[in-house]
Amino acid sequence: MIRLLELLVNGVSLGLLYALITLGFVIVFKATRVVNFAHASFLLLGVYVVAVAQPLLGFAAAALLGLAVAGLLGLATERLLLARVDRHNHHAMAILTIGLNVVLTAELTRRLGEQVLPLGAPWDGHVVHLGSLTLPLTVVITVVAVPVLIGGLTALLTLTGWGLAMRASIADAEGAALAGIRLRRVSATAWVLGGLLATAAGIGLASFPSPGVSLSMESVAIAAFPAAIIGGFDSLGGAIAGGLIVGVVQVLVAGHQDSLAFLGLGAGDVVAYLVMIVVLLWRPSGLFGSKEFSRV
Amino acid sequence: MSDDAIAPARLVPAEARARTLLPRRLPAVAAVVAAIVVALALPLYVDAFWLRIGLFAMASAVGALGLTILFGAAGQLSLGHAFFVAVGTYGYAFLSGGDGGDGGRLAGLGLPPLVAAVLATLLTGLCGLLFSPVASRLRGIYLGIASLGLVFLGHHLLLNLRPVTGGYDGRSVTPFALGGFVFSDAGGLVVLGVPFGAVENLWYLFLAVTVVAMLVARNVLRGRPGRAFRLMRDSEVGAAAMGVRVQRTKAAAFVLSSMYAGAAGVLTALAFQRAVPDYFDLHLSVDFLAMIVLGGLGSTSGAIIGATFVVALPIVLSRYADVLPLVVGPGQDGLEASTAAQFVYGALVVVVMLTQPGGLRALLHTLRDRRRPAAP
Amino acid sequence: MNPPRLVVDAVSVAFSGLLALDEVSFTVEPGTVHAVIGPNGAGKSSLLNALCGIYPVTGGRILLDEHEVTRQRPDRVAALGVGRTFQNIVVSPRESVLDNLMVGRHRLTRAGLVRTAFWLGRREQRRHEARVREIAEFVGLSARLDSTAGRLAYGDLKRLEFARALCLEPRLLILDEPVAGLNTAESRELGRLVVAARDALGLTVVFVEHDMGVVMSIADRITVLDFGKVVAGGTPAEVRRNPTVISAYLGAPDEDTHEAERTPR
Amino acid sequence: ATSSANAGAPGVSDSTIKLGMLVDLSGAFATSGKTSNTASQFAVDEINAAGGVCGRKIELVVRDHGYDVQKAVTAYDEVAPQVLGFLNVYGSAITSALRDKISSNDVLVGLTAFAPTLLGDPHLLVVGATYDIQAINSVDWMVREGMLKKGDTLGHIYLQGEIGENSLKGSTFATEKLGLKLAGQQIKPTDADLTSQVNAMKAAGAKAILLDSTAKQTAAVASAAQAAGLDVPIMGTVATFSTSLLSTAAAPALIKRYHRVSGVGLLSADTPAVKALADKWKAKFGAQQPESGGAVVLAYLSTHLWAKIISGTCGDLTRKGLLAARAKVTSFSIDGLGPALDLSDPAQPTSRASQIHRPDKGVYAGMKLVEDFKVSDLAKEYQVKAG
Amino acid sequence: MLEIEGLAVRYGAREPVLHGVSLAVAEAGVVALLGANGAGKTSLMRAVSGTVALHGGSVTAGSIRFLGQEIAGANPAGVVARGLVQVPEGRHVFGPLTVEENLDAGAITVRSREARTRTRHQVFEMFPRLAERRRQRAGTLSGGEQQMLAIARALMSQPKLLLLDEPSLGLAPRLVKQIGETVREIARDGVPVLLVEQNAAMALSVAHSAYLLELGRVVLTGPAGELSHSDEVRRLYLGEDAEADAEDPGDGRAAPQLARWTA
Ligand SMILES: Nc1ncnc2c1ncn2[C@@H]1O[C@H](COP(=O)(O)OP(=O)(O)OP(=O)(O)O)[C@@H](O)[C@H]1O
Ligand SMILES: Nc1ncnc2c1ncn2[C@@H]1O[C@H](COP(=O)(O)OP(=O)(O)OP(=O)(O)O)[C@@H](O)[C@H]1O
Ligand SMILES: [Mg+2]
Ligand SMILES: [Mg+2]
Repeated sequence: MIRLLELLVNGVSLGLLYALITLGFVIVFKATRVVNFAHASFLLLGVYVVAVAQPLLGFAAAALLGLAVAGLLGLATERLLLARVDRHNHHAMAILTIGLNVVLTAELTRRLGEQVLPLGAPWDGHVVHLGSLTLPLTVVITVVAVPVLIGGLTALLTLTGWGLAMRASIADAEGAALAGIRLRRVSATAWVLGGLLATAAGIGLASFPSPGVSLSMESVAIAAFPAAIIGGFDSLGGAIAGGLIVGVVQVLVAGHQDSLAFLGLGAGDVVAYLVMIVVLLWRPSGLFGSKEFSRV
Repeated sequence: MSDDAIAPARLVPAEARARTLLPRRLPAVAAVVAAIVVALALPLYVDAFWLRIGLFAMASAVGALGLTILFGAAGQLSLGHAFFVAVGTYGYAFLSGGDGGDGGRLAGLGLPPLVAAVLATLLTGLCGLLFSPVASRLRGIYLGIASLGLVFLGHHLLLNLRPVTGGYDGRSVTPFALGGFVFSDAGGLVVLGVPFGAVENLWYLFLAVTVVAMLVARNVLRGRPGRAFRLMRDSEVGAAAMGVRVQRTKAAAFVLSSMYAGAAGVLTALAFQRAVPDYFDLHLSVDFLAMIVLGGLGSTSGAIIGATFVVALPIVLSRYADVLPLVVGPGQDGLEASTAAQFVYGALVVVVMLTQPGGLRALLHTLRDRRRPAAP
Repeated sequence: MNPPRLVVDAVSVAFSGLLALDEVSFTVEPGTVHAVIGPNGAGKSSLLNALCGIYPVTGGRILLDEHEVTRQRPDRVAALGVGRTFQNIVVSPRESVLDNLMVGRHRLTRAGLVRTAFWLGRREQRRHEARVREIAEFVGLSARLDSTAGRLAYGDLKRLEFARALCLEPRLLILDEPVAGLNTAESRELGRLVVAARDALGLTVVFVEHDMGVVMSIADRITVLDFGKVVAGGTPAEVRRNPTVISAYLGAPDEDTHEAERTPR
Repeated sequence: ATSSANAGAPGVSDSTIKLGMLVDLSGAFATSGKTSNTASQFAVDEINAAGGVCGRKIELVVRDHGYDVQKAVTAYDEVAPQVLGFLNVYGSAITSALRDKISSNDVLVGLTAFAPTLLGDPHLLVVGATYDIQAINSVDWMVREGMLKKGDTLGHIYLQGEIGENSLKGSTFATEKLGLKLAGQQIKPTDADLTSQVNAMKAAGAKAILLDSTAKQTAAVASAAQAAGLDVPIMGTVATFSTSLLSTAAAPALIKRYHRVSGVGLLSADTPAVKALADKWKAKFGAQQPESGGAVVLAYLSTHLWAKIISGTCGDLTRKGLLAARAKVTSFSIDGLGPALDLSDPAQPTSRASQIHRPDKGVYAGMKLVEDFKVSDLAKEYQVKAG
Repeated sequence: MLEIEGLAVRYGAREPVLHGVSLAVAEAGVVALLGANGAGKTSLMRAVSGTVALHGGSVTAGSIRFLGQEIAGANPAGVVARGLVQVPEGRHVFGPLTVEENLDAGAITVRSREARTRTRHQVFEMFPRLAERRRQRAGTLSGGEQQMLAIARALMSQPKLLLLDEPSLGLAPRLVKQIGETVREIARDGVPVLLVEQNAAMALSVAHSAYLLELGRVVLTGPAGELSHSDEVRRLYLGEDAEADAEDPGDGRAAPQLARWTA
């Protein structure tokens, strides 16, 4: 029972980090219709900067620097690259991000190699005991901080003028422009947010009990996708729910690998995708995603 | 979105146009003939390194054609293409492979290679059909990520279905053979003083398959199904009101594209001479996507140009990157040649998309139009 | 083939709580041009969408001759020979006008993937392309066949939709505000085309339109909807005099300005 | 094509013998690739300085494959006609993809892998104890050290693929023989957070963890074990350590709980040969220690092994001759770098001996010796199933 | 207030669709812009509001001055911020947002909350239908309702100059009249209006002056009353010419023919 609870809390924490990764991806996609294939590189670059700067600046300043760099990278991507492509040509933009990803990955691979860089977060190495539960402090922080972060973001999107501007330009760019909304500013904000959220998630992922920043974090970012889809792309609550489901499923499958041997070895990730496909068959826009409607 | 979409507006009456058709088309026809002659003569002049790249490019081009039908025309984003390519590869290896290969661990049906190749393609279509309930219900990015699941599922199966796949170690591939002629190094055929090994022989096989795949794709895209795909992409309701059976048509596009991927898989198997699971990962799927957009979305020639770009460029760049300034040879300290090659490749992708958002194909068209400013 | 009779029998359509159509009944006689009018949001487009199987019918029946089309899939309805246009234009903006029209031939052609792949649908395609050119000529789009649809001005798009509906070789033609956005002369021209098509091809026509000039001049009969209910019906002359229609829809007669609403002669 | 025209002895001229290397210099395993490359070059320089082999200098033809199968295959095609053999083909996916070509070219290929499934093919050269044997030796050592007792559960976290599955064969054998229970957890090379696996180990009541993973994952396991309050020894196989782990948050846990089994020696060993090697490295890289001392040693050792093999066929410098010469090497060792290697039977491991190491920040390359090369009784008894 | 001189607009590399159009809107009153399909009315509007770039077009020559400042090629949002607001062809309402949110988005440039509430009341009064549907998603509104919303949204930003591109499109006759009234009222309240309409009768009845555009050129201009008596306008836009009538194809043009399809 205790063990199950431990598994669950760990799963939830992982899922929330997934949700955060996905959220950055989704915000960019929603606001600009661009599939950001470089999202994982954004994440890695952000935490890489944190890890490199941390011995010099201390964790807090390094984290801010990492966030700033990833945010700026998002901004630069939008301003210097995407803004130069016809705004309807989302495919070209997506492929642009592939090119960008190749360059970023090459550079990060060159710098990181097989190293693991410690993140030096103050919560690293700490464990808390809640009753008979033993949990890394990171997990506890994640479980508290991420929902707050996501809640804040949701409030921002639904309650503020900025959020309205964002949703309006997502719905109809020309209409938004004619309502006085600066489209470029909206998409730039989205890209900045994408970078920030990726880095925030990266800090969580690289924290104890993970050993630190390493190349394999890029593929972790990809594991976040089923979460996005299960929850429904355009719903923040959905992102959380999807992250939870995937995190929990992965943790549970890994925890019962022996009894699930018939699925083959290492079925954890695959099961997440299977869950995703089943959910999609049942609800094509995910659990909480809004149905695409079209009227004629 | 046929290749003529960009042709200048024509206000000539139909009959008049028919008369002018031949002379206007003449340069194009000449170009095609020249390309075919060059392609046929190539194995006599260039070495295996380049031919091998050509094989990979052609295998990918066939897969890219499939994706261009699915994504370019029907608007259905698939990131699961690598999975279907894998099915083709392993399908061929299994169907043509002898039973008890690899120390009795592997099963195989030992079918004649041609039969195995065709069946593997059909098998991939079947897999596409199995996934089509999902494919026909989803759109856009949702389908993209759902199909991404196939890649992971596929990789899992490749590692676990040992008797068929050989696990992480993969399995070897029976060389292609046609009427007793084996496409391998052992053939001993010598043409004009050049020994024809597997690569040279396969070159012609691949060329034939690619040309057929391209013509078929072109017909489909220009014909009735292609038009239905495209209206469906732009408005499902609109398409339904024109009598298009939307779900079925989506499924059809998916199955067709899977079969292309399957054929590409067979070619991949033959080019590698071995099937290994790690090749069929997400990168491969993303590469396919890059191919069709870089080449020019929705057009067959674009798919081929894009495939060549994406496949050949990194290999060639990393082979010759040491001529770049600031780059060191393998094993020395400094900016590794292959890393530099990756930078250049990534940057080129960016540059192409910035300057030719319509794809490389559009670039060719611009060049052609510039050469021929006064088209009638 | 004779034009079909359309029977709409107590049809209801509801959207989460909102009753867009409330037991609507009327009959369209074979070969007539039947107008459906009514204030904005009265349910006219919903009615057309229900006829084509795009909106789910929650009650009642729709009969096309002896065929029951209630709750049929849109493509099944199209297969019965129902061609339509949309209020909010639906075309493939990146395709040529010709290709957009050729899609209309979908139901009449058979070449599937396999036949198309191997050059087997060519003859068929050429025949149909010739017909499409005829239809384009008829609506006046000949000169624009090679242009991509996205570049057309609004009025041309309207014509494109009309032509595409004709390309289905429909028996029942459904038009949702076919002349909206056209000027008076163009509207009249299109109205004439509708009548000409009806006469030449033997169609039954159902259309929704706010341009009373066109409605009054080409409709044989009119059904008036308001709040999802039929509030009046009859010949143009009857409907025009109907006080309910005047107050709910036409507005008080205000002779000095609204030329467009007057029937030309 | 004009490539394979000159028959006879590819890669051999009157003054040189060319050997190929297909390694990762730009991909995820670039560090390993560069390490092997440098260490091999050290050995080649030594050999050439001493007059070369068979009166010819050795020349390396290095190609980077970036851990990309397609690049590797084209690079192989390019290099194969110019070389006598391949000193090193790095990466199991790459090796798998090339196996058929290797046999049809009849070329000898050195590997940086220890899978027993690679045995049996005379074209492939696996240096030292295979994964299964190393697993057996390490379980044996843990029992001898009293870390595990009869009836205890050994947790085995193993990588999907070549390394893990073969290692699992060994641990299965050893636990059966020693009356232990085994609880397995498979992981992927890309898994970064191993909390759930470690928790599963804890739930299974594991008294020790046998680990096959990447070095990063070692740190992840150590931290996760600490987080979960699972205070048990962790025994890793060859690839589970890199020097920089000792600067991560996991360092204390590693120093406390971690040991490693290895089929080759340590860069910190106290023999003249090893010292000379380490000095070369220091001279070249200064304070920067190699990420993996084992990789340095292995590459250096293998290169000298190759010289030995080649010198056995000076009269017949062909690929066939090379394959035959391989079997003539029955006892090769460099003091401190590796156990005595016996290459006579391609179907048997070249050695069954392992060392046990443990981390120590104060030692060069971060690892010091706990137990010298030893073949456990279990390992002697164990029948290797060649691929 | 708005002075356009020698305006040329083209889409991509194609022939320009406007060739040197000049037009002026004074401080008060309604200016009607008439023209056949494809004449370039919408393109002109887009050029003024800056949205032409969103359609892949650009201003290649000429100047557009609003309140004395050059705005040709400016960012649409900047143009709106200056008080020039356009109701676009094709409505462009925010489909997934509710009616109310659409209106809020329209008022996003208005700082004062009070002013926003006040204008909202006004537009709801003008279009009670929208008040009824305030929580409905705009995308599910009927065509006419969406048109009302598009107009209402533009009014929410308290424009100094209003551009209306076919505001009566898809509206029922009674509402068309009402829109006419509204336009007149807006102008009376001091906001000049540039009105593009196919319903020329309505347009000319509310406009003070009018321009007639043909193939990208102004071919006729003058006070609205004068224009409505010109032959061309009467024939093409007011439908008053006997010759063009359906029952009398005596204009020499053969009515188009279409034969039945024989499969
Ligand atoms: N998909 C839908 N979801 C919710 N409400 C809808 C939907 N479609 C239509 N409605 C509502 O149903 C009512 C009828 O709409 P419909 O489009 O049929 O009107 P209409 O008569 O065509 O009006 P118009 O003349 O303005 O086009 C409208 O009030 C509209 O808001
Ligand atoms: N996005 C575009 N790309 C290319 N050409 C365009 C585009 N939009 C309009 N055009 C062309 O510009 C010309 C003028 O079109 P515009 O839409 O301005 O006409 P309009 O007077 O508003 O017509 P309508 O009354 O039909 O709305 C037309 O020939 C049209 O084909
Ligand atoms: Mg309607
Ligand atoms: Mg217009």
